[in-house]
Amino acid sequence: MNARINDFVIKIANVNGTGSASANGLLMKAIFRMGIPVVGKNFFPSNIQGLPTWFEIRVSREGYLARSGRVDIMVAMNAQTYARDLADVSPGGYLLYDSTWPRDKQLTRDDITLIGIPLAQMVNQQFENIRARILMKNVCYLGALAALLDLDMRVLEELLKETFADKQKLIAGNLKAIELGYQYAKQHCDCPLPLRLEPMHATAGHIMVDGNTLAALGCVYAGATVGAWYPITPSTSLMDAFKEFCERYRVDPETGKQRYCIVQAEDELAAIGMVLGAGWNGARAFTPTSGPGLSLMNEFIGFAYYAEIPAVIFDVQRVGPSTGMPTRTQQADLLFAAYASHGDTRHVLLFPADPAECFHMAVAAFDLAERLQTPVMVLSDLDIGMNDWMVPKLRWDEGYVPDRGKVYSREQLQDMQVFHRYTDSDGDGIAYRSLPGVHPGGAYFTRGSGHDRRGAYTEDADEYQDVLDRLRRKHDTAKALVPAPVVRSKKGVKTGIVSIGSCDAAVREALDILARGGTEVNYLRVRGFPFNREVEEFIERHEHLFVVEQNRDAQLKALLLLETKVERRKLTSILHYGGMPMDSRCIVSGINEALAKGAAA
Amino acid sequence: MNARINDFVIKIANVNGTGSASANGLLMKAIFRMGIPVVGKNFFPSNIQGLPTWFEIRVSREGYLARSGRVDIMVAMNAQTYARDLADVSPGGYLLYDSTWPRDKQLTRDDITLIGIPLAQMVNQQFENIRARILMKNVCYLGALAALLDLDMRVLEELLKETFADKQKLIAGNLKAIELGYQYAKQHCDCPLPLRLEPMHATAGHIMVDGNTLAALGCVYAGATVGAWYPITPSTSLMDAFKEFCERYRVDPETGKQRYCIVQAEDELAAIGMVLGAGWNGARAFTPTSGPGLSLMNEFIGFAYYAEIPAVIFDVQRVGPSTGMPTRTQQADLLFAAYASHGDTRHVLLFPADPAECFHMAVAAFDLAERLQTPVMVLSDLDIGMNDWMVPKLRWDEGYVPDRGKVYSREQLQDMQVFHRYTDSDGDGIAYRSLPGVHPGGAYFTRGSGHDRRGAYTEDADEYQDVLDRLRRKHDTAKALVPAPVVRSKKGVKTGIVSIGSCDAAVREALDILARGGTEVNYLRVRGFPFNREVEEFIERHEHLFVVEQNRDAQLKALLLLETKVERRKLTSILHYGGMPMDSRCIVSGINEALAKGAAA
Amino acid sequence: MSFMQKPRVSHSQLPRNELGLTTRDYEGSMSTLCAGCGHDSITAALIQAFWELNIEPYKVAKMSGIGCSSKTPAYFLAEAHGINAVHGRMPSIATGANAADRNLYYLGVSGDGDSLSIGFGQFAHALRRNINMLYIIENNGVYGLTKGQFSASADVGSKAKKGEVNQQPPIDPVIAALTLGGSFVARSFSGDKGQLVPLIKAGIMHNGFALLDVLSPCVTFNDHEDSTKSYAHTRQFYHPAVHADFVPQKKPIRAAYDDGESMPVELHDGSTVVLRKVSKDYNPTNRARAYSYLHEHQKRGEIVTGLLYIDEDQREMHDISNTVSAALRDLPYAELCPGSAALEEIQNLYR
Amino acid sequence: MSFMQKPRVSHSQLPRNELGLTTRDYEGSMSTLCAGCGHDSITAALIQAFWELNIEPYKVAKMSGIGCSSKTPAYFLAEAHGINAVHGRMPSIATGANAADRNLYYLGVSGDGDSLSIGFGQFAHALRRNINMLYIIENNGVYGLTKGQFSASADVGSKAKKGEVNQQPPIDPVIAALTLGGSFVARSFSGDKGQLVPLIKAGIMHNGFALLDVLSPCVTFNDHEDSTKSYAHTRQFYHPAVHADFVPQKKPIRAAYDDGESMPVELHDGSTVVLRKVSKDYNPTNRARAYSYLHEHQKRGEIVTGLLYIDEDQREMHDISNTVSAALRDLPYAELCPGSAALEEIQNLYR
Ligand SMILES: Cc1ncc(C[n+]2csc(CCOP(=O)(O)OP(=O)(O)O)c2C)c(N)n1
Ligand SMILES: Cc1ncc(C[n+]2csc(CCOP(=O)(O)OP(=O)(O)O)c2C)c(N)n1
Ligand code: SF4
Ligand code: SF4
Ligand SMILES: [Mg+2]
Ligand SMILES: [Mg+2]
Repeated sequence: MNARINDFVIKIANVNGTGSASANGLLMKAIFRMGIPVVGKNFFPSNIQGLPTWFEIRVSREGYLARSGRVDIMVAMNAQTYARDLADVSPGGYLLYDSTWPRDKQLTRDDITLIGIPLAQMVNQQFENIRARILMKNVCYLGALAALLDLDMRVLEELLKETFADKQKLIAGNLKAIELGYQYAKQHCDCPLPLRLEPMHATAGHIMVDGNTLAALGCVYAGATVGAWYPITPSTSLMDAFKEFCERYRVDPETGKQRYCIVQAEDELAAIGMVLGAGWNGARAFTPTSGPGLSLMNEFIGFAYYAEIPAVIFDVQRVGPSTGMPTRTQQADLLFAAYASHGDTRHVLLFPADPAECFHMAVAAFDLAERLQTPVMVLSDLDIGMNDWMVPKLRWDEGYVPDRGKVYSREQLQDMQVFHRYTDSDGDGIAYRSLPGVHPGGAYFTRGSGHDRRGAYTEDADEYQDVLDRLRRKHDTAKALVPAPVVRSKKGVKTGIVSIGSCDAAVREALDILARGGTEVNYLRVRGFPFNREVEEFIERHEHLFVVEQNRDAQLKALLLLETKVERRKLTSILHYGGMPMDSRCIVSGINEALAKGAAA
Repeated sequence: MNARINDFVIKIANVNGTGSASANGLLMKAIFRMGIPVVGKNFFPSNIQGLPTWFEIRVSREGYLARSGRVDIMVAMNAQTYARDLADVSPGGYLLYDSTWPRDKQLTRDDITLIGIPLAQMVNQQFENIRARILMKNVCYLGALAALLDLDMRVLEELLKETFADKQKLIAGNLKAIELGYQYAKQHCDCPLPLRLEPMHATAGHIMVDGNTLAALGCVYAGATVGAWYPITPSTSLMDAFKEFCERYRVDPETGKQRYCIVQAEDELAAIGMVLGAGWNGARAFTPTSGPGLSLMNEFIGFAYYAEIPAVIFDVQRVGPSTGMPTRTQQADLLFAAYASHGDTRHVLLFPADPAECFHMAVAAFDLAERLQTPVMVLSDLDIGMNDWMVPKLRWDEGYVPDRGKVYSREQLQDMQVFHRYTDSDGDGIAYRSLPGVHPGGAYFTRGSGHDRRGAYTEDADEYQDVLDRLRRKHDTAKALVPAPVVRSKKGVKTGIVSIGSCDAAVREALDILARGGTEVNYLRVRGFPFNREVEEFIERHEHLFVVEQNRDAQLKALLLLETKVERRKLTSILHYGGMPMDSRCIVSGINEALAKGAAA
Repeated sequence: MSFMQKPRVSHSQLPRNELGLTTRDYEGSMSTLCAGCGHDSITAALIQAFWELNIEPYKVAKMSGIGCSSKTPAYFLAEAHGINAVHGRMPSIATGANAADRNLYYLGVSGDGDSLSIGFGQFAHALRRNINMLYIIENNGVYGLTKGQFSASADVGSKAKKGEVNQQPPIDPVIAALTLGGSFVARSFSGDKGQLVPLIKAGIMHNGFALLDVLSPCVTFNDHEDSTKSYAHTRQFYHPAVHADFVPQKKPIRAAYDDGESMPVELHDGSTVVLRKVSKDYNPTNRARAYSYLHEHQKRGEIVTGLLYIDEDQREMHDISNTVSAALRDLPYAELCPGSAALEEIQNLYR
Repeated sequence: MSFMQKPRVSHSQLPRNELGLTTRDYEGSMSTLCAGCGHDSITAALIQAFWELNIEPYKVAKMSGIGCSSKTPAYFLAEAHGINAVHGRMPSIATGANAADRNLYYLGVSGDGDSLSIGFGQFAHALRRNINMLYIIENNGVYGLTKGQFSASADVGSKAKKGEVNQQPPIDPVIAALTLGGSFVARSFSGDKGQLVPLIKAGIMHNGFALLDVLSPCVTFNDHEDSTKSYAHTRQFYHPAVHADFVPQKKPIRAAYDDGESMPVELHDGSTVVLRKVSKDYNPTNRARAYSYLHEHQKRGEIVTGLLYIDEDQREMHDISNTVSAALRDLPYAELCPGSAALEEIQNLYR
């Protein structure tokens, strides 16, 4: 096998609850600090302890952030999944196992290299404490990998020291365990392997972080003050992060009091109710949730649409339907979110593709929600939300001023003859609102029942329709306000991909692969709903479009069919929905097959 | 004005809570018993007492059951709405008012005839009791109308006697009040008016009844034993009727015990949960609700889809979004119901167009729910559910055997090596189920989390996908099982209407009007979702299709776009969504305008 | 409905409070409830109480769910913002509104269906969080707006309009509030303005969640002994809902009695409830004693009214959360945004 | 997971019950909970209780919501049907299942999050309807499955894994059940099999809703005093969730003590709860006394265990509804369909 420098996949199979995630995180970060583009995906079970878990690290010289579909070196720490893990290794790859115990001789392969390292044995000799023995085994394979892959040991040590900055006494043990693995590998194996690391400078100006953390940071920077939530995987860490940021940056230095209020609600119906109460009362408020929570919020989402109350909802999508697979990723809430709740409703959606966009779209979501006086849903997913991604460093525009939308001030209300809450005075479908407790002239009654343009209760067909038609116009106004799509296109190319969210990394890699094979394909990634003009234009410009998304029912395609003028024959679906993040292979093969069949010009 | 025999509209404006509905019902039924086709629409407010209410009776020789848009004779009993009611009368029409009090002279019209009758005065002279005075005023205008319209007095008296069969002493008073109105009109007016009634034989073999009552009756005949609900207009009367039927027909004659169990749940989340618990345990169970309730049921609907539990939900649609107008009608839950709940979900829907179909589709819904092991939603609406319609008498096929679907019996389980709950052994996407407490061999764990074909918990992509793909196939199987559309078509006609539910009456009248104007249009009414082959064929056969429905966002059109191969350019929407039942005018004008513009061939 | 707006004329002869306002300034639009509905009496008491407290109407946020009771916020304090949530979910709206601005007065109006059936979870949790608000349950034992089904507070043995007899033990909001940790628990009767107004005032001024359960007879769906029902009675079991809409006009029930006294009150349906007002020396600061007191009288068939429990020391949500004293919604953006230097600092963690 | 299926071997040496079954016949698949989790001890007690009661496993319907606790029905009675509802909504599933067939044994297993937060409304109403079932709350004061947030039963002052201190008064399911009209109210401790098994048996045999609150320590999210946490502690405030997944293996806590005795039990986090077993002569038939008894001991910091209240006369849902004794789901269609003659009769009303 030829040397594969900075271009391979390490997969670590373990049992959850044994502390391996911590070790794996260190490994990934060390590679990142060596300046090499890297991405990690954590596949963990929906339980707390004792079930199989995998961590997959892709090292990619070219900076591809999707899964590659390969496994070049497997660290097989879980006897329960050993057979499967062995089978998973790509031909020519390596499998590292704990040789303390005998390997099942039935299970072997000739086309890969097996590396046995007596991890448990070495660790048990060095450590007394049971806990330490379990934990240090993971650190020990780190050491072995360092030797095998030529990982910069200084970087690893530095990282360890930072990690345990306030637990100095743990540092020595960890270093020891690393050393054990490192030395054993050095002595017994042919180090480094042909697949190995070499320092680069490709990660400067980048950070490694997950989307929930940056979405939370976006909420802080957007000036959100009220957060209400009910715990649900994979959205929980969003509110955890918000809390931690607020504890640091949102405490009044003089009084020690909080400039925010987080309520752990009794369920998602209450969480969204709290957000609406706060939004009605003029605070920027949000709730993070996932599919089941979104289903529960439906009645209130319809209420917010009709009563025109701003709200921001983060739906960190996981595999549905129902409870589904809480620790797997999917993009299957699109259609449901777009038309959530009974009656004629249409919502504003944002689709981030990576953690950096989670930050920016969080800020945008609050601006849009207040500008449009409606709930805005940010549809991220487990892959974006919980995995660490390498993204360009964020910049903050100090000139940013939150768009609080059309809210009459005390002064304006004072000077006003009469205030009509639901009248379209500017022709954009957006009416002016007033906040409670500001001025008697602003008083009106907010209701989810029929109301006229003044806000009065009505059962009259024309008065009702007047408001409903304006809501439709307001939604049209949103088209120009949601983030524009990201387009990568060349003139004259007539085949395009339309995709969304976390498919982005796989699509970009697929485009390069296709181009290398001589097939030029253009690309548009939608970032908001309702679709803006650019989406319509891209569709018009192309003769054949592949719609790439992660769900069974082609939901993005459905939205395109419903909300653009696209002709059905133009669209071909490429779907991936087993719960693992998409990789480029299904896109490349899907497109090549279709083109071979002559489906596109 | 020429005589208009058996072809006019009576509208009665009143205040709710005054007992007028009772009187108006008598009037409508009396006309029906004269053999004349008639239909009544009640427009009542969402409160209990003191707000305006209208009752509209259309007498239609030709048997048209939609609103006509005309008002030929207005009975204006409500001072608050007098101006509006006066304006509503069609030119050449009549307005009957209570001349006890002076009329506002400002409010008058030259093009209609005003008839003053001192209702209150006459009634107050005859009756002492305050309650009687209020009630008898309504009966008194009945008498006047009888004289004016040539209503058969014997029929009216007979009806009264039947109504008060167990309250004999009320009969005399009522008859007296009728007589007062009758005699006054006879003496002071030119009776009968040119618009009047003449006996016919067109109602034989028909009944006058509302859809909720017949849906409930369908549940009884289907063998439903468990009903759970939470009160919500306009679905409440469905469970009321089920209870009354059961009290009569479902009590064990020997023990006096009930062969049914109705639970008034604490909310709709609980109601659907109860239905699912019962369905899982092998009973036929149902819940009636309306939009807000359906929104609340979302999480459980997704669960039922994925865990494959039969359930029947009646969504008696009212005006949305949110609380909307609870006493007005709409068809705006279509899209939401079709894809209810997060994740990839697709549901089976039935669309009755009148009370008779409510009966038949209720029965069909249980058969389908058990056959397909999935929730089936019957989407009726307030107009169908709460108004009395004239429909052909129901027939019951004594040979009917409920389709309990694929359920293994104790014997089958006994003989079985192993039972796999979610395996597609017949190739139709439907797996066999087993019921609790029947045989140990049938035991499995029902869950909304990821499961494989055996029913075991899984987080494996392939195993998960295996089940999800089968669910999709199962939904395709449903296409051939849902009721076929009703089609009215002529060869060679290239323009068609596609419509749904309670639009039917208006569409049928529009077709006749268009035909009289020389425009032939074909018609298909969808009755189930997913759409069956006939729908696809009808669409293919036509060059231009008008999609007629009662919502703002063209939801039926959206479903056609998503779930058939129709090309967008073929479809033109005709929408009506103010909350009043549709009449033919918007259809006729919509089509004529489009044809004039050359939109269709 | 628009034509229901009351004319706003100046009533110079009416007494004025410290703000120079008359009770008319505390009114809302015309009630659309049934004549004689207990809820309207509570509306009147609210108007009186806010007037007496000299609270500027626009400083109040009125919140409710869905039901006849939940409609009433439209009928008082026309100058205050109001919000009708979805059915049973007002407590969460109230919690969020309060989170956004702790400095307004929060008044929630609900029904027994709204709070004890669909909304029981939210009710219990808002109470547990000790949201600073007055929470009134206008309790009539039925679902008025959906025409008379039993609610969860219907007493065992009470009859519905259709003759059905309730057989399930009721949920008593007062006992629930007491045992779920409520910091202010009171009960009154819609017809007893003398008791109701001071309790409303106390509840508004209480720093925390004040539950006020107000028995409020539904004149319409308690009338089963009434001949009216039979009016619309049609043969056998066919009673189309729309055909039986007669609602007699009735007078609201009044009751005034002294501390420590018991008082039988005849309801519109002829049945009687016995109210017992806590005596002057009743000590409302002992939770367990309050429970046994309630329980004891309940066994005697008496419904205890008055301020039954109060704990002024229990901290309300913001005190527990240690929130700044200004309204969060009014904080200047500069106090909320950590700025670009902090962003730099934060991002160093992700390298 | 499939490989978690336990091998089913015959254990001829184990004692057999009247049905000839050993306790192994009452087991389910292998638990996937954390080593030492209290919930597993409850599973063991359930296996024992059903075995002792000589109930055929397949005659039981096992129902749960979502949570670690709610996973446990997979770990016992492999031959019984089980259903995992959505989070917090098992009570409604149980109600419907029971409505369909009153003749099976119904066992609901829930968590404190499942029953007291999201599910509090359904819990209260199932209890109020007196559904014939045993309803176990495996109460650990936290949301285990979502990694350690406080639940509504967390005590004031208790600390979460992240160091946050709970400040809200807890909802005690026993007090709630007692004051909401429950007909069987009991509490036990997961480690006290001696008390737990008889209470489970009593609850199953009770004709109505039997609430059994079982304190069941979460070994993983009560370990905040533990050094483990610091293991994964990274600089400042950045703790990516995935990086802190070490879960130490622990032994379940055991406790055995006599009637009337009190017993301090040390939890995994080093904190202590004091359990007090009701004495032999405790009379569990007086609701008010039960309440004051609980309240009194609570003030002393004691958690009372045992059968705290029982009323065998309270009628369960079917008795109240007067349902036939056979399972509704099994009634032959002929007994359900009124037939065509009746249809004719009915339709005469609509002419
Ligand atoms: C989700 C939902 N379910 C049902 C309804 C119908 N509904 C409206 S009010 C009401 C009950 C109101 O009862 P209560 O709160 O006691 O108020 P009351 O009318 O008796 O004052 C119901 C069931 C609704 N509006 N929303
Ligand atoms: C609608 C919904 N919201 C949130 C969740 C996430 N969730 C799963 S279990 C759980 C809490 C479980 O706590 P508890 O019932 O106390 O069980 P434990 O794990 O402590 O035994 C939550 C919040 C969910 N599954 N569904
Ligand atoms: S129905 Fe009852 S509660 Fe509703 S307004 Fe009328 S009297 Fe009041
Ligand atoms: S997290 Fe806690 S409750 Fe869940 S299995 Fe582990 S110890 Fe048990
Ligand atoms: Mg009520
Ligand atoms: Mg718990």
